[in-house]
Amino acid sequence: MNTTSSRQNSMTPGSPQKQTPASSLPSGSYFKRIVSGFISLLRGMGLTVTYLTDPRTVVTQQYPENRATLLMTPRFRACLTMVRDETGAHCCTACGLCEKACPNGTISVLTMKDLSGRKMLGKYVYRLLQCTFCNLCVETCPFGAIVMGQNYELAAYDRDALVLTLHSEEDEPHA
Amino acid sequence: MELPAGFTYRPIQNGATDEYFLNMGPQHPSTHGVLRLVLRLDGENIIEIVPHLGYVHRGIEKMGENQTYLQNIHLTDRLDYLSAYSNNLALCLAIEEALEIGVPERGEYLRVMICELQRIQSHLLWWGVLGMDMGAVTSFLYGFKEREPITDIFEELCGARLTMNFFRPGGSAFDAPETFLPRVREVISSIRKAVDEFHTLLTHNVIFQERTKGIGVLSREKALAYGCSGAVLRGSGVDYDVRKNQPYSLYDQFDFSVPTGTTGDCFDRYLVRLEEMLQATNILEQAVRRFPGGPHRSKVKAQYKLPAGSYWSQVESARGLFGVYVVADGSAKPYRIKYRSPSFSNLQVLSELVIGHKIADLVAIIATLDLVIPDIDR
Amino acid sequence: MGKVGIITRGVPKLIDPLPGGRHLIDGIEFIVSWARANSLWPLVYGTACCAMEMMSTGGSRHDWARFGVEVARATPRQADLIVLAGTIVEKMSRPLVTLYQQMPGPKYVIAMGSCAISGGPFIYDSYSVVKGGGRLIPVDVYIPGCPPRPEALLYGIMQLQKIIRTEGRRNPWQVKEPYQVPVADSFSAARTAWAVAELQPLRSPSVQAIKPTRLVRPEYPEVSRQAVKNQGLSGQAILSLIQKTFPAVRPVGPDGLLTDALAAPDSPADLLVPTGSYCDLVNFLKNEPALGMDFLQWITAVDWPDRFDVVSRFLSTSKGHAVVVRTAVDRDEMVLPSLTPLFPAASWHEREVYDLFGIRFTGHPDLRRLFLDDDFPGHPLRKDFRDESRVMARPY
Amino acid sequence: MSVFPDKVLYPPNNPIGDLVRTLVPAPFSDVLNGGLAIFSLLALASLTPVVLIWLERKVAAHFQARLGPMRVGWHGTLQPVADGIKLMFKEILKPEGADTFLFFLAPILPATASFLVLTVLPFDHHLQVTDLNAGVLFVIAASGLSIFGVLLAGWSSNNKYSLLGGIRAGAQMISFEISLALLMLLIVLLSGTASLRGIVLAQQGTILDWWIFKFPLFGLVAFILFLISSTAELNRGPFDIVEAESELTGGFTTEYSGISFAMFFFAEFVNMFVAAALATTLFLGGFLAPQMGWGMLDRLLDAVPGFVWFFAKTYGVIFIYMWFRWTFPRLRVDQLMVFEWKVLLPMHLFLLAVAGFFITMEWIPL
Repeated sequence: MNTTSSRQNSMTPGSPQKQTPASSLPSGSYFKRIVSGFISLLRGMGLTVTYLTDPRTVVTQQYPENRATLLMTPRFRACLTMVRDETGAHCCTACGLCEKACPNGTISVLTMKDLSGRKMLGKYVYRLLQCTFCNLCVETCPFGAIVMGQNYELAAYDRDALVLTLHSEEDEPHA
Repeated sequence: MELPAGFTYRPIQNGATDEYFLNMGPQHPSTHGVLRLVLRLDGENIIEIVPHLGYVHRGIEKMGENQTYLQNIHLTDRLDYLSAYSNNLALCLAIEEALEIGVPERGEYLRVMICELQRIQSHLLWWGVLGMDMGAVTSFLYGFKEREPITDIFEELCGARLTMNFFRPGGSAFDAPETFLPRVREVISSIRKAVDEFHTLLTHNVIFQERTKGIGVLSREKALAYGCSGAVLRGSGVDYDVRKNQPYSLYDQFDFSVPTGTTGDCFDRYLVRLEEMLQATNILEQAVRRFPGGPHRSKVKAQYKLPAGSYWSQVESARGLFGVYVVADGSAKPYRIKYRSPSFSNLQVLSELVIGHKIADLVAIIATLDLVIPDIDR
Repeated sequence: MGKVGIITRGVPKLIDPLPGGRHLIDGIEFIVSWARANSLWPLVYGTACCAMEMMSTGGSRHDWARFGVEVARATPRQADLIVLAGTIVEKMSRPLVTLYQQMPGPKYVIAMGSCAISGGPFIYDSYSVVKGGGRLIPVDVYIPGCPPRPEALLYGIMQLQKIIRTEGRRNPWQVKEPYQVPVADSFSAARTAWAVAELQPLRSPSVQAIKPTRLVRPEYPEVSRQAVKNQGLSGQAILSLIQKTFPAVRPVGPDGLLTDALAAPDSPADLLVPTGSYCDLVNFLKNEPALGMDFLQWITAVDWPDRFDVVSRFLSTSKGHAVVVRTAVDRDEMVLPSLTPLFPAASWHEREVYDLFGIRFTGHPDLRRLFLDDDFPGHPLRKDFRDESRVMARPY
Repeated sequence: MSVFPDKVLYPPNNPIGDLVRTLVPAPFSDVLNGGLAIFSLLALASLTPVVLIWLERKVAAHFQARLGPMRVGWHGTLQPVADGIKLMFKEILKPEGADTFLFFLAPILPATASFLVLTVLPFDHHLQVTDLNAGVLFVIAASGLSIFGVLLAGWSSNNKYSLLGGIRAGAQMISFEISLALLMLLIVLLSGTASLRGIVLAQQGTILDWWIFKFPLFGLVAFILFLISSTAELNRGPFDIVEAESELTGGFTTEYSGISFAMFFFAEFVNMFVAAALATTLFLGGFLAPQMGWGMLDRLLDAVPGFVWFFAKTYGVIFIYMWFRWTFPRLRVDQLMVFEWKVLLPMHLFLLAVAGFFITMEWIPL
């Protein structure tokens, strides 16, 4: 298909078939221009005053007050979290795919071996301070062991507090 | 007196003139980020201007050489963050071209719709910021007010508001949620209403017209010679739009027109962008009507390895012709990746536009060029 | 700071011993810190993506005016708060420190987004990004996110207000030190530290590797690619037109090697031009009516082991066809004639190539570095660019 | 013995002034009255900006579909207080190379100027510090002072942006001063007196006797022109080229911090109040009730104290100023000059000529 032929008549300011703003330009004599310019200003003032007088136009969400009702969308991407079942068990096999998928070294999967010599997760370090929430780690994980969390209130006073340990075998309660 | 770097005119004659140099930026409210301009002024009139770039040059092209193609998609978000989807798409198109990956119809529709939504969103922001630069602060807030519902759609779609990392070779990371179409319909009607309001508030406003008409006139020849694209080129009367001239995705199946200006002044560029928003709603309306079912992406590969060669793809982002030039060496990472940024060339023409104008006009001209500095600096 | 110190520290010392003086000073301090917390005027400062979210926070939906923050000042003299919104690169670091110094105390800094906290996505391989704004100026609150949602920024501002409210005699505001821990590759450091720890025996024999089930991924079909139609002249037609005048021009095949003919008649024209006829060819492309290449899209360079390729792409906006022109530049000479007389657009592109690759363009009117500081050592986009002090190599 | 030979502070029938005069012997009563006057005006001058800043931010917010300050006090009422206290306790910086004396003198002048104008404003029938018979002249002279502050601030800051702002301010404010003076002259011509109280009293009668409505269109045009000129004189949007943030970062206040910036900031709002009060006095019947000519209603309206009417009208005009600012884009510096010298000034002269003609033909009863 020849695209140039499918092109419709292009908009040119002042063209008669389309009501363009240019057609309402103040033109003509000195006085006519002053009057039409003045009317254009009044119309603008009319618009703003409708916003002022109509309280329904206020779109502000009052954040800390609406915290309870403020829900993020299901796909919302914030702080990475590890999926855990009701017993607190995760399903990370320490394959390290997420680590490699991460574009900027946010994740460190530190492995150890169990008694039978199989690789398992020792520590899962997540550097929130350099995470871009790009979701590549979650997309890569073959087991669905990690998800992007919904918690967006992540501000901290200390830079080091933003290095999170999502899992550490040392902290796990073991029988 | 020695001239600062970049100035080429005759040197200042001692005592002959009242010329002086004024440094604007890198932190200045109307340079839209960290652009630095050095002005040579005679009173308030600009004699010469030298832009200084690199205040947010992050070396994305170098970084891209060490990241896989998938990871590179997430870096493109950060070039022109107001057209993150278009940037994603450009890189995906290059990968698809290299690997012969096709996209299912639903995926293509999703691409077109999202890119158009993003164009509207970017233009809304531009309109607001333009108004603020001209002193009408209220327009800034009206622009952002209309922008929020679109951001909501994005957030619902991919979980992020600005840096999406959404498109993948062969489609997109997620399918459209159920609420997608109704929300797009809402946005279409609200944008059409908003554009009317914009006309009332700024376009018809006599002060605004006085400030923009005949200011920063960019001739057709100059626009082409400087490689301008997007609304800057079209404002000068060249009807070049990648969506029409080299259609990608499904743009050849949509009915829309490419608005062009006649004089190439700030007001024309302004009108072109407003009209583009309406055209984008037209595209969206058609897409909503025909939005197909089926899969949203084609077969996923674990690793994208491009065969050796060089690939080029280009899209029409909100600011103009955005392109990706990938030189692949057969590995999972590009050998060289080059982004063609529209704002880069659009800014270059600034030094031609502002000569003889006043400082206030400079602000209007920069605003109508619609620059995104990280896109220029990369 | 001297005169202010006399009033803020000297006067309380005088009043304190008076009966009830302590309470008076405490009351004043309470009011002052309350005022400071509720009147944070931010500096208009944004470098990249986070600035958009900062503007959204100022927008009607989120409206940071509710916190009294909407009085964004363009001049640092009247600002209380810098929100580091976006990446900070080396060239920007000096202006940023100057801005901070120009602000009157007490002043606060919020690092918004991962770039400002740690360099974020640009932490590895980038030769110019400062690894966190906190290294330049002291940061009070860090807000992770890329970019953080407006609510996250508002939460950060609330956290900042919380610490400002505790300010007073016992916890006076003072100019803090920037973050001074040297830049380190925390990824490798965690590895190394763990390698030492791993040697310790397991505490409990009950720990066992888990065997989770794989996620069922949806299967997507393979879709055949629809060929993109080329506009205007085909690659073959362009090639033959050019070869009539410039017989030495040869097409580059998809593998990057020279071939005799294009792979297919309508595959894109990608031509290697001898350096000698580079300018002439571009002139021909521009002025030959059948070609009419009026639009220079970009010029860049590719660093091959044996040479540099300077690549440029020309487009005909009226006809729609395009051509990629490359010419090899010798590693020893690194000189090429400039295209600026033909296309003004080439000016900045050539400056960029000069900046990042070091290729000089003769006849360029203003060949200066475009992005980097004049004293930046080396040309970073060359493959042999090494700079340990700037670049943190990707450890994986 | 009085400070002014033929006028007294708190003129006769002012309840406060009369009370003081009955209690205290003559020379001291004047001193006490003067002290009271200064105190009450200071209270007004410091309260007005607090109210106006809050109002401006709330009105702006609602123009912009948002809420504005919400979290400090009820609906952010304490927001300006917090701002003020914060600014008072900020570090004061003086740029290197700035002229120290002028740099710190400059912020005081605009505040002084607006304060001086307050002294002649008739807030109510007898609530006026002094009723100068050349009140209008005094207003013009005193408000001219504030230009010096802006000019000095621009020059002494040793900053090119400040200097540009100062130069713009000089050109703009001096030009629009002429317009304002001409309009005041027009009212003086119509009223037959230059005393502000006299001008108000000249508008006695129904609402149609106010100068704005007295002659069809004529007064209204004059009022609108007054609004425009005074907006420009106040450096408010759309004429805020002096501190055009997107062009000159902060204009003449670029280098001011802490309390010295607060002086400019507060003076700006007092100035706005003064300008609105002048508009009220000159055109809207000042403290007079808007009588409709219906007996019952008029008596009801008259029962409301005059200063309530005065403040209500003043705040109405202030709202219009805000409305302008939050609707329009800013003019360019040369357009502003063209607007003043080629549009406003000819119109003012025309109005003046028409009024003069009417009066000489005795078509307007004086």
